[in-house]
Amino acid sequence: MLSGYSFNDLASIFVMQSFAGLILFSVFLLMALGLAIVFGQMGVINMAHGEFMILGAYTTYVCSYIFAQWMPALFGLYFFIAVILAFIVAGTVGMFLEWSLIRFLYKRPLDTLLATWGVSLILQQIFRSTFGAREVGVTLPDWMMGSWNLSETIQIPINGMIVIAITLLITIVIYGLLYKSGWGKQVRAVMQNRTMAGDVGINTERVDRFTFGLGCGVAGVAGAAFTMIGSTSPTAGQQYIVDTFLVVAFGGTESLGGTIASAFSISQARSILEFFLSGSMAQVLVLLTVIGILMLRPQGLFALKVRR
Amino acid sequence: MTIQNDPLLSVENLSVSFDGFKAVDDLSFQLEKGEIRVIIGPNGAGKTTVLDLICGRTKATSGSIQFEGRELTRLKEYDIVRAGVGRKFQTPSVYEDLTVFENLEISYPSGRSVFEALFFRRNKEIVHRIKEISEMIFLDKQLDRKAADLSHGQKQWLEIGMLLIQDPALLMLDEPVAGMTVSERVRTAELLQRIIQSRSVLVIEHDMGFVEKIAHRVTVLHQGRIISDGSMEHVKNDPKVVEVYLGH
Amino acid sequence: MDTKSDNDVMNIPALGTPLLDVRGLHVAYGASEVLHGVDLQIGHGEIVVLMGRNGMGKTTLMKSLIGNLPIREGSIFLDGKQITYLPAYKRVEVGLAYVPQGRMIFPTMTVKENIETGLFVRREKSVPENLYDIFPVLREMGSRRGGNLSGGQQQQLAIARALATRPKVLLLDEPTEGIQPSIILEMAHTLKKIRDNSGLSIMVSEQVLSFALDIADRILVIEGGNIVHQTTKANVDVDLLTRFLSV
Amino acid sequence: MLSLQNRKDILFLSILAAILLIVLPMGLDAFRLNLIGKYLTYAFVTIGLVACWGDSGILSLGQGIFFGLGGYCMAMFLKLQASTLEATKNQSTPGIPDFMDWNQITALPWFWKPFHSLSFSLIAMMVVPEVLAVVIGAAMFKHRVGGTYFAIITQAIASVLTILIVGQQGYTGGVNGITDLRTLDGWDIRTDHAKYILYYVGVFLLLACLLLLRFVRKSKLGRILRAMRDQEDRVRFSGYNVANFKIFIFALAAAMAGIGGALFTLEVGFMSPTFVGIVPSIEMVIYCAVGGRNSLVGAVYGTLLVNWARTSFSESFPEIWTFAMGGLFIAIVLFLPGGLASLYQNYIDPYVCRILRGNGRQTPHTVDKAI
Amino acid sequence: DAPSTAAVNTTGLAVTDDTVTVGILHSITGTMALSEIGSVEAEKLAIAQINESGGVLGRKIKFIQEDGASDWPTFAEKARKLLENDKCASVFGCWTSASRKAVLPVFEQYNGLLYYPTFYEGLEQSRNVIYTGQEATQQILAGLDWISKEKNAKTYYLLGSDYIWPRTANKIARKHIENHLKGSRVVGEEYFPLGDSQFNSVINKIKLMKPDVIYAIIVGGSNVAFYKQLKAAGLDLSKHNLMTISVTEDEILGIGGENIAGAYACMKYFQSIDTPDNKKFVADFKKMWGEKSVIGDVTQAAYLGPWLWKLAVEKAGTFDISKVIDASPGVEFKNAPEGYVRIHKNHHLWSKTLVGRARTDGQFDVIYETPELMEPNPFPVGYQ
Ligand SMILES: Nc1ncnc2c1ncn2[C@@H]1O[C@H](COP(=O)(O)OP(=O)(O)OP(=O)(O)O)[C@@H](O)[C@H]1O
Ligand SMILES: Nc1ncnc2c1ncn2[C@@H]1O[C@H](COP(=O)(O)OP(=O)(O)OP(=O)(O)O)[C@@H](O)[C@H]1O
Ligand SMILES: NC(N)=O
Ligand SMILES: [Mg+2]
Ligand SMILES: [Mg+2]
Repeated sequence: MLSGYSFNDLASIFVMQSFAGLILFSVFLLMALGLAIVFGQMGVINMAHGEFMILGAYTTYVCSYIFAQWMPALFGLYFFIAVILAFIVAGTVGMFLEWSLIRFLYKRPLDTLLATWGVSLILQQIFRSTFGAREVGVTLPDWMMGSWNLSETIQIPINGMIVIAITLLITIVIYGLLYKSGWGKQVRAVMQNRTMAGDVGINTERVDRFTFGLGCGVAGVAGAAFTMIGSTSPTAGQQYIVDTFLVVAFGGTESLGGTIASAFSISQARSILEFFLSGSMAQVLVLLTVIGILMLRPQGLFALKVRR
Repeated sequence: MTIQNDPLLSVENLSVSFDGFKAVDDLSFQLEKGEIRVIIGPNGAGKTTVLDLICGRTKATSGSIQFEGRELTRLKEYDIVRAGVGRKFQTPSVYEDLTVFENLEISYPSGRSVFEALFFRRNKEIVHRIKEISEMIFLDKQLDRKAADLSHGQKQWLEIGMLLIQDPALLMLDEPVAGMTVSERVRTAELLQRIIQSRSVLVIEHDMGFVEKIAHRVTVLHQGRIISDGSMEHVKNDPKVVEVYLGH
Repeated sequence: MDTKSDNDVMNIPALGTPLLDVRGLHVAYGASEVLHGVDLQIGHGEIVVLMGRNGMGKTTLMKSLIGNLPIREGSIFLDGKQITYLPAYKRVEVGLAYVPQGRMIFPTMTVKENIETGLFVRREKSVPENLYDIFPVLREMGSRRGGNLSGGQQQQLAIARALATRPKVLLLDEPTEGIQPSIILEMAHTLKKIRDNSGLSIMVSEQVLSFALDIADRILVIEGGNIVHQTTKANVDVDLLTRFLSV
Repeated sequence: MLSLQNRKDILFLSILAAILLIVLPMGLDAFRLNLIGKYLTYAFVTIGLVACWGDSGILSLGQGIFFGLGGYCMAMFLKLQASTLEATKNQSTPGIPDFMDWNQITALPWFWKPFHSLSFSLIAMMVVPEVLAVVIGAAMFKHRVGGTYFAIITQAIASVLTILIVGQQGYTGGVNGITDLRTLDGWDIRTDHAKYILYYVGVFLLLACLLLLRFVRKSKLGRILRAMRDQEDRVRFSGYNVANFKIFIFALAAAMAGIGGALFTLEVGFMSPTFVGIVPSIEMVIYCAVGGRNSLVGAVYGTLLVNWARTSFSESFPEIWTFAMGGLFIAIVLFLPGGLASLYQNYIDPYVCRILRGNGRQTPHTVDKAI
Repeated sequence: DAPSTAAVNTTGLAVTDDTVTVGILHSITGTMALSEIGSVEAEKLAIAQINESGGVLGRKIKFIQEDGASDWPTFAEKARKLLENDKCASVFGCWTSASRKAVLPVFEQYNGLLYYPTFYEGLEQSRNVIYTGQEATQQILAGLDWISKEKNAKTYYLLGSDYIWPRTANKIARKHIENHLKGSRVVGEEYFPLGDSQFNSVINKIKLMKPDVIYAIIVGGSNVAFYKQLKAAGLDLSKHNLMTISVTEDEILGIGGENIAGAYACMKYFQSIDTPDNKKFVADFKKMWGEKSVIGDVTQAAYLGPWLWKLAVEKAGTFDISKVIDASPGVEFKNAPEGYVRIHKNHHLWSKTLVGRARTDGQFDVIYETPELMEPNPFPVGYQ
């Protein structure tokens, strides 16, 4: 399919295709970061992760509506406020969920799957009852929907760059929190042995609540960012769940670096294959490869080696 | 024929390292039939790792483990067990959900393949054997109790019983009396004396009193290497052992 | 208070306010009650050894003191504060520390991080050097993952982690289990040194009589969920103790 | 002389059989009874999950794969039966299934050909899921993939299969599935009479599967599975090839799911890729959890309850029924972790024991597992 | 003055002296709800209007609504319930072809009557279904002719969601482009799983190929991702030709008018059609469902269902389904929002086809209209 094109054409396609891969990488990573905390660190199989993303998306929608209605002058900037609000809203709902449900299930991790499945049904219905079953259109400031023309043939979408920037920022913040702050140590201690963490004086309840809230909040940010490239409807969250879990599992649940590496390899493989094969076949091939590798490295790419 | 004199287990130049750290370092030793050998050594010397290597739980970086003429390093865990090596873990691991009887029955070496297990029937011989073993491990009155309800020491015995019923040629016990009371330790020592007959026992233990009671020969490990080997008397008085292990 | 003096059992109430004061403690697993009204006092700077056969409730007592098991009846006071209904981390704040049987190291955290988990409760930043002086092996292995340590190394780590919380009372559940003889010898010495330096009180559960005799100011025997015998070290009747400890 | 547990099992099975064979057919019209028949086809999956998840700790979030494959095998046979030259004479290629014709396929693909045979199809509906389960199981369990990882991987496999079925619509019917199935070897499966017969066939097969699983659970193999769930290493070091046991039970559950799927196709008259996806797979796990993951009959009741609730909630409150379903799942997990079976254990079992005890005796040395 | 129940209902339908029961069967939960909700609203509006104007044969219409939950087997189950259990005199429902295929055997077995509102792939003609949306050739051919002529388009890139309607529709489009539009060719054809949201790779391919027309049949939520990513990649639809047959005013709510403005859509109805009948319909719809609601092609087609049924019943003089079916061909609905409507004997509707150009406010400017009603041709010779 590449014959008959000028070198220039091919070069610019190559640049744009690399960038498409980078955007996909950011999308995957952003989806996965929240789950890497909630599932990877806490072991909660949160089937409502997608719904938390959509919660962030709806927050963005409400924000865009309010700004368009009452503060049109500031509309160009509303998105950044929306991202922060998405974090707060999703995080708060997450903390409420932890308090009301999840904390009773830490000893039964598989049951969190069932309970959060119920939660996801309820959240979907809440979205539907509040915003209607139809998709809502999140209007974005014009400048964000444009592209940056590197050359006549190379256009880099600005919203893609914003997604990449948000992903980068969130990744750095989470990395700092988990690995460079005392709070991260407390989180890891609690996740490895909740009782013992309490016995060395860590307020496990607070750590649990904030950790879960953080994971959900990050999901909310992901949802807010995805309004730039995807749709917002009550059930849109379900689309993300398999990919997200796979990214986290593939990376090895305990390590953030693993999640990053896994998001990177899966997205690059997808984006390259998609260029040469149909979308379906690209997905199938990537999934099968991931399954194959997981089989050989059952604890994921970057599992920490600790003796059994 | 020399078979009679061949050692039961022969470990040669065995090494394993974890991320560059050599936990077992070019280790060689041999174990005769009918011998109770105790491995002692400082915490972190690599004792548990040696057992892990023999029973296939950890794969060696290099070296060989010969058991009755078979190379163990290439076998799967369950094949090593079937070859006649039994392993008791450091913390008692029994099936808490099952009765003592069932714990022993599961360990009985028949019905080990999927379909044999499916059509396995309890017969007189098996029941007899279970009774026999349960007496040996002081649990003949507890056959119908759930393993979860046993005391710590009883669980340790049960696990030993689960190995015995497989009639292994080599029995490996990792700290069998840890957490036992004085009197339980005494009874465990008796138990070990009784079960050797035709088999060999490899024990790891820190309780010197207990070691003294049971050991035919003691091997001292330090940083993955043997630093002393011989009778308890010999080892006890070895200044290197006193220095790194026993203390003054 | 002069902790070196021989306190007669009968005098204990006269110690003044004990540091840890446990009264009428009943603890149960579901329907089956394991502790049937334990009374127990530990004075300032005192080392108490709790002995008893397997399954007699030593671990249960320790766990209920630190707050890992709900208390059915009774009360616990630490340094005059009622802690009966506090969650574990608050008890640590008040001054209890616990080294569980089986150590419970955080397996994927490094040795240093494991110790650091004990610092949060006092809002401290770095590991006190004297901990490394007591357990030099921990300095050596600082960046190794806790789960990869050998049993004995983990035991030392667990004690260091507990000490990092700067407790008033340290609870040790069978600390000699799986420890090499020379370290056991040292441990008795070390624990006494810690007690002398920082003035904390220690309660140790133990099966090994020699170690108990080595370290104890006072020995308690628990049986069937009750304290059935207490004696100061001076008055120890070894035969009697041995009888308690054998079946 | 029967032990107490055996008497209980007989009692439970008889009650279930009486409900399914007598009470429900007498109390319900053909439409509702057919619905129950459809729900019962899911029960083939959930009882398999009891063996896999409850007994052996293997949580599969991909049981829909096997249900779907069984269903597709049956659907392929029925579709070929429905695609007579007469019925398809308007197509550009008469004699092949209509959806193939819509997709410009001009000859029956080779892998469809054996499905002209009923006996091949009947065998395939069990063997195809089973073989796939053995392949997946061997790949996963031999490499010690377990727990959540296994669950996530089965989910991924389910989505691979869905994408494939949807993407290869010329061969599979795509998103639509295989529809408009009419006769089984000349017998019209759509009549009320046929629905009754299919209902009874389904119930008898389900009871047979229950008995088979009961046999498996009570065998030494059953005890090994439970032992493995709690102490996998100990089992391994007792000389068992742990992977083979897991593969066996996973494949058995898959074969049963396949039977369920085939029956579903017969009762509903079509098969669609929605069943292979993750949503139904998770829902089937939920049926199992609601019934009680350790109880075979509990799982059957759980399946009936959830589906009945779904149908009646959605009929009565079409706009908000998902609230009720979500709430039900949360409530079960929070308040009834053992599912319906634990309600029974706590409140009814003591009476049953008292009544049945009489001169019954405990099986010696055994912790009995209720069916 | 209503005729006696015994006279108008000889087959045991749910008809009383003053009511007749019908069914509404759409997804109101799950992924399809966003598309189907408009149809439900339109059908309820039509029923309310019919009841206001005296009902059908003197009887008020009662409806039973069931949720297909975006799940085809559920559609089949609910269809059976509506027919076997509730004895509905007719059913208005389904959106996707898959759901229609699932219920079709049920309607045929129980001799029910389904009014199906969606534009679809054709290749079907059931006695028990009235198709109120366009079949594929009706919708596609005129639009392609128009764009080929007006925009002098030669190269086409076909896109679609991966299921039967887009694939069949694109097949028809391809045949038409290759066989009937001189010198034109298809330079790419691709399908995406339903719900997919990553289109950057295909957009790059499109940029490489530089087709004259992007022909897109992407459905549901994927649309939002597609058009947003298209815009962000710098493909300006006011300069590049894009024609779609799957985006109605409903979808634009999610996409955002600013992201699709300039694209051409090809269907039989747009909300902006400037006729008194349509204005009244739009006003009534907004009165019932809110000022912000929009009406797309399928919504209007769904609105036709109850009216066409009423007309057929009154023509037959009975609710008996066989007779209503027999009476249906030739039934005319003269003041339909889309204009004059007549049922063909193949159970599809005669209709015009329009080309609209999307505006930033989410509405379409109608820029072309076929001069004649187009005959429905579900089995188009030469296109299969
Ligand atoms: N998987 C592993 N990764 C890294 N280091 C390991 C691993 N397994 C063991 N080690 C290291 O190997 C050394 C030997 O450990 P081992 O458990 O064999 O000691 P041991 O002699 O049994 O000690 P103890 O008497 O305390 O039980 C220890 O220093 C331990 O930290
Ligand atoms: N989780 C539990 N559920 C039910 N019973 C328990 C549980 N844990 C312990 N027990 C029972 O409580 C009793 C006391 O146990 P505990 O662990 O306190 O004994 P211990 O004195 O510490 O013994 P050891 O020397 O073996 O550590 C035992 O009979 C034991 O069976
Ligand atoms: N008929 C459709 N659009 O699925
Ligand atoms: Mg060891
Ligand atoms: Mg204890």
